[in-house]
Amino acid sequence: MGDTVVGIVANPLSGRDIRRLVAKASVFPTAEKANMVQRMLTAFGVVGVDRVLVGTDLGGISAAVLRAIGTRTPRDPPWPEVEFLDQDPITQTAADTVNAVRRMAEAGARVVVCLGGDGTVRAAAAACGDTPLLPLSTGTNNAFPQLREATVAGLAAGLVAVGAVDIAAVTRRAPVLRVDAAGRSELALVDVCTSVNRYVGARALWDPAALTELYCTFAEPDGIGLSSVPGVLCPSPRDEPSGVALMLCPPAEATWVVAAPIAPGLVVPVGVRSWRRLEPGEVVEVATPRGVVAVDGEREIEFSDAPAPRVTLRPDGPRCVDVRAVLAGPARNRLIQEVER
Amino acid sequence: MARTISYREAINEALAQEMERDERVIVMGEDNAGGAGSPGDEDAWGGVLGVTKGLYHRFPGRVLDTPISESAFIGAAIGAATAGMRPVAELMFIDFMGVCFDQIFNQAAKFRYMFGGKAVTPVVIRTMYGAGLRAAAQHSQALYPVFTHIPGLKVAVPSSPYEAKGLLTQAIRDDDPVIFCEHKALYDTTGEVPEEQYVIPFGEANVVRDGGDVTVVAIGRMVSVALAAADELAGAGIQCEVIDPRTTSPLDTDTILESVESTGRLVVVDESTPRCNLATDISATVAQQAFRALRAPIEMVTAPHTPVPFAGNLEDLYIPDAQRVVNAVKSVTSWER
Amino acid sequence: MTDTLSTSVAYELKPEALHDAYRTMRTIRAFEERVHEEFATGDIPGFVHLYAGEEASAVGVCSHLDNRDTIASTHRGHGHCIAKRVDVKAMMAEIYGKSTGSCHGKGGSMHIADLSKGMLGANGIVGGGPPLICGTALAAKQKGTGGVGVAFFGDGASNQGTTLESLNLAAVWNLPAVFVAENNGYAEATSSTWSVASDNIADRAAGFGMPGVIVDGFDFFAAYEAAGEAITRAREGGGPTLIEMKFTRYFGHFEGDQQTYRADEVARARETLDCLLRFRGRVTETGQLSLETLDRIDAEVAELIDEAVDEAKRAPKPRAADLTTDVYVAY
Amino acid sequence: MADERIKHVTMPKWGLSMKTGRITEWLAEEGETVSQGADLADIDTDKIVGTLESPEEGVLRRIVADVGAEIPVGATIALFAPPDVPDAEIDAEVAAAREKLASGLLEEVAGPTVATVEVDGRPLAYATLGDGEEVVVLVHGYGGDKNSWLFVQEKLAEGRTVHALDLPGHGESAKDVGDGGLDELARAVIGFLDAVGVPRAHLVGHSLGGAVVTAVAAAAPDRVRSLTLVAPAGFGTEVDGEYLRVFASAASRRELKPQLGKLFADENLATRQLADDLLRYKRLDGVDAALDKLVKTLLDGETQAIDAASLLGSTSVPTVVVWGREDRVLPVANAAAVGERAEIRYVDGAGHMVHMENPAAVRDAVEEAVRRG
Repeated sequence: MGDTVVGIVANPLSGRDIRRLVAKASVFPTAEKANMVQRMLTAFGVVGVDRVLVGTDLGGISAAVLRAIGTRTPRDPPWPEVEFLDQDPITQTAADTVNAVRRMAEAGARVVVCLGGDGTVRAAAAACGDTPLLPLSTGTNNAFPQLREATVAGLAAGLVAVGAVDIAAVTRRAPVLRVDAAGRSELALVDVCTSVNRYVGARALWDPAALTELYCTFAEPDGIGLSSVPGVLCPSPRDEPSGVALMLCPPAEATWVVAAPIAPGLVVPVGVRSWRRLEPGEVVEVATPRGVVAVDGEREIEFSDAPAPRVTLRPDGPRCVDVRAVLAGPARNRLIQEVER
Repeated sequence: MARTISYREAINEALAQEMERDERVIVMGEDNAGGAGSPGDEDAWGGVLGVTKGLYHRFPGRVLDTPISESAFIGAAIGAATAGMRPVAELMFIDFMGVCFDQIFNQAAKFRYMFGGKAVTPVVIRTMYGAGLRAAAQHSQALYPVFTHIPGLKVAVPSSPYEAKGLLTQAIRDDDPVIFCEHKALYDTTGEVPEEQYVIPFGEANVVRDGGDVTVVAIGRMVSVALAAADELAGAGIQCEVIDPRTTSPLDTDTILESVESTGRLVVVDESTPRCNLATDISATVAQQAFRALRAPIEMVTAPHTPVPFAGNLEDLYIPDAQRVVNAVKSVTSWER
Repeated sequence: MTDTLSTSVAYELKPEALHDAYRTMRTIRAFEERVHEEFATGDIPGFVHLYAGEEASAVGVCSHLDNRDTIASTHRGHGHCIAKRVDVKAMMAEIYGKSTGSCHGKGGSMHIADLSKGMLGANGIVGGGPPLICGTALAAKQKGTGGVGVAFFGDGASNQGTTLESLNLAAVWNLPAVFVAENNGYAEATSSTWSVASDNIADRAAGFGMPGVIVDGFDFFAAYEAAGEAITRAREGGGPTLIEMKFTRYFGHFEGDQQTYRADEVARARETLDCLLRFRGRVTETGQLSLETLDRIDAEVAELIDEAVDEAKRAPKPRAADLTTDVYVAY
Repeated sequence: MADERIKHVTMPKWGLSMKTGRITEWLAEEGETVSQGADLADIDTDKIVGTLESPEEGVLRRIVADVGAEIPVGATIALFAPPDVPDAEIDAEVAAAREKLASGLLEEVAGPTVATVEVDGRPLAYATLGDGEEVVVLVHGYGGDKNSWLFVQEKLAEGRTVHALDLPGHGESAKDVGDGGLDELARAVIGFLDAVGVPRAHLVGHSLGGAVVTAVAAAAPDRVRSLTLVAPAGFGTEVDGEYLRVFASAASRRELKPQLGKLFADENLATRQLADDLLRYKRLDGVDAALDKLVKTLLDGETQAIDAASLLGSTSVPTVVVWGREDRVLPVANAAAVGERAEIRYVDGAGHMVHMENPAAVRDAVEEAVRRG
């Protein structure tokens, strides 16, 4: 038999930051993440995936999947062989995702399904190299990964893995924003925002008064998160290489005041002084003298004094699977069996 | 001005008058409102046997309905007491102490001592005890000895409407945690009760009947049983001094000892089961402190060492009755060295 | 422009607030590490459970509280006491069982309390505190003081009926209460990843219709902001919140625990995650406090702890007569 | 048809709460000729042992109630009849009486009717017996109440209206005694007379009540036809201060009972029931405060603090004073302070509660005062 391998990495910590408190965002329980993995395993079984690599965690996801494997009965649909990646010590930080994805790529995974929010995908993106990524949202605050039923995503990922589709046709490289600040370097899949908060604190950005500059890889009118501000004011489609850059300010001094859903349950007036297109390869120096750089909506880096943080729009982000494209194409036939009469 | 009202009405009146007098007094318990959050509000139950009926609408916001969640709301009453309120919580049946006992004996009872005398916890836990309603093993026990055993708790066991109002008023004004044990079979008994407020101090026994031959100590519902026996015995020329301690903690041992000094004979009537109960406690105290006065062995009339049975004929056997008290008294009066 | 903005930013801490927060966290750390040493010498009787490593939680939360507000603590309560301003010397004396202690030597480490400060006591019963906090929150609501009740409890207590009942009652009564689950990974020697079926304690909040958030318990600023939101919400009548602080305790369950059940996580936490270490780095980088200031605080705290221990050791024991006092107000 | 010459003697109702009585001793024998008013039997009412004076003149033909038996108020306890009434008829009457008792069909004996009036915003309770032009008002002493006149009121009520008043702070009246001073209490009594529409009355006062009615006479002589002062306070200086203080402070029966003995010449009269009744009263909210104030009014250290004697001197209201020779609360020596102002009747074998230990003597004194008034 062949050895078609798929990786699944799930972040146990995604989807429960302080937005649950400040903006009535919902909690995405561990149990549901484990269920999503199991629904995907069923889909993989149907399309003929041989082996699935699952990242391990202390949050209970991998443990729940292990329990599920142990309690399967003959009446349950067949699952591929499941292998848990437990070589690396679990740090309960983004490093766990990075380590898991790197090992999956090394082990020849044809596609890596990534369950989590923007932050999780960002971590995976840094490690997946050329391996296609299928980001699946397990939070309500995600601009990048889509909210999709895991079974369907599983079918698509499976079809990609078994070579039923032309990878180039069903995947595309997402642009990313690279930010260098205070000696650190981070990737953003959607947006980089500066705030005058001094500290990373509870990570989320929910106080528009603190925001100063916003850079987005894309901005869609139906998006959630900070990118919804340009999404409403000056949209920039996902498939365009260019992005947008905005200077923010208090509504009193603003050219435009945009009522945008900058977080679930949080539609607030954001003052915009000016905006412009951000071209691929362009490097921008942040004007804010001190504060925090937020990546994809979460405060990440505290900075002060020179050198000022630099933001670069790069075209070489992760290669992402377009679920719709996969299932719309000829691979669909793999799911059809002509019945002889 | 005294009028005749029921034990239930006496308790309700004590609560109402104290709530009127002191805004720190709040009442909480299951079905106090009766279907809180539903049209049922309009016909508030006032607790499962209607003891707090009428208070819910009379004192808006001060009579709280609770989920069936004893640990939480008994604990909440205790916490509120430490924060300056005077809560009266209703633990529907004393048998339910099992699901909230930690809050009572590890928290409320210990605060003052383990916090070096700095805590004041004026909480009252009203609870129903006692057999006789065919309520079987988990709704009929007489568990006041369990609370009596715990330092830091006070335990009142009213035997009549007059006692019920005066002891409950004292319990609410008392600065220590009080377990207030109401016998469910007494709710409809009646007696003379002053309309005015009054307090019966804790630790002061009531000599319900004078007599020189035998001291009969009885608590709660057993007081009426002892009196019935005393009447019958008076016919036979035996005069019983019937003493109702009214509170088991503190316990008025002086009145009991004084009486035994003059009668030389003791019978204790206690509805609870016989091991480490009020009867054994009082008997031990008397044997220890009035041994010379005793002219006969002490008799204890208690429930058997069994759960409370359901079948009527068995439950009737379980509960101490006047005949058993009469027999006990006759055995101590006929005893010869 | 940015400066005019910064003044309006939520939870922006002024230097004096940072100063105070650091001093309190340092006091807790120094207190616990000293008790750890002293216990080893055999001078301290009984069970002692140390809070070292968890300082950001107690201080991040209590920085938002005043004397209207009450907290209930756990068997690991020293940190909560210090954060709620209980006198440090009286605490040390109490741990030594002396008459000058917070509870005149009749409570000990597991029962330190100061009701005048709204500190409802460390609690020897796992899950003992949350129901009491429902009560103090109810009292605040009834009296309209605007006070809030905060129940600290551990991952062990998160499985206790009392805790779950209290979460429900607080939601049903819409009480001004905040439940802070301090998940240090172990209930005694049992891992919370095994004993907590939902894995994340915060997940349980959804079942009671209240917000639940997970916070990096090693990060003072994260704890401070999350607690601030929850406490403000409670004060304004928004109802209860469940906050899960995730971190590790630096010492064993109790003093003398050999900790055979866990590996090197403590060393790693101390080096990379420690709340004081990170606090120092960050406030100096932003220039809000100087290293000199921080070091001076450390020195002052060290002196305070030395005095506390010396005085505690020299303090008189309770009198024999005290055995039977303060059982009742009147009996 | 029973012979109407057969007269029934029934169990008397002494005081509101009396439901039954027990004959402790018959003081006359069957066949003996008894004169009206002669002692017939001692009856234990639970509250106190009292002596029943014969309501009938003639031959005690049959004793129906045995000693020791609990007899309900109104039940026949003895039969009087001329010698020529045949035993058979007496037997039949006894049988009928026993039957009636067994069947529980006793006509309710009309006790005093209790009512309240509002005086200076405070409700005052009083018990009334009888109906007549002439009005007598009985005013109890410190810590007492309207029921303390139980052996006196009924007899006095023949052809008269007799009110027994609860002073402020006592019985069923409001417990607020204002400053607790004599004038305050006197105003309450005058207010009471106004409220019940009595222009002039014969006032009878015991102990503190004696001082109060004296103060009334001094303040409003035209309202008072006569005074009967029973062991009145405010005459002389001697007093058992301990009794007053402990009565006010006692919280338990054990503390109170020994003091109550001092009220009587025969200490056995201080029954447990009396102690319990007083405790029930003392437990009412406000009573402690009231008694404390009254003690301050009455006492100056170990001597009396009020002077009713000079008040009495200031009036010419006809007055009779009664004093028990064995009074231990206000010793009889105090009577000297009355001087020539009024007739003093000393009662042998009686203590402070003369009206309970020798009700006849007190009634006679009242009758005398009324005659002069």
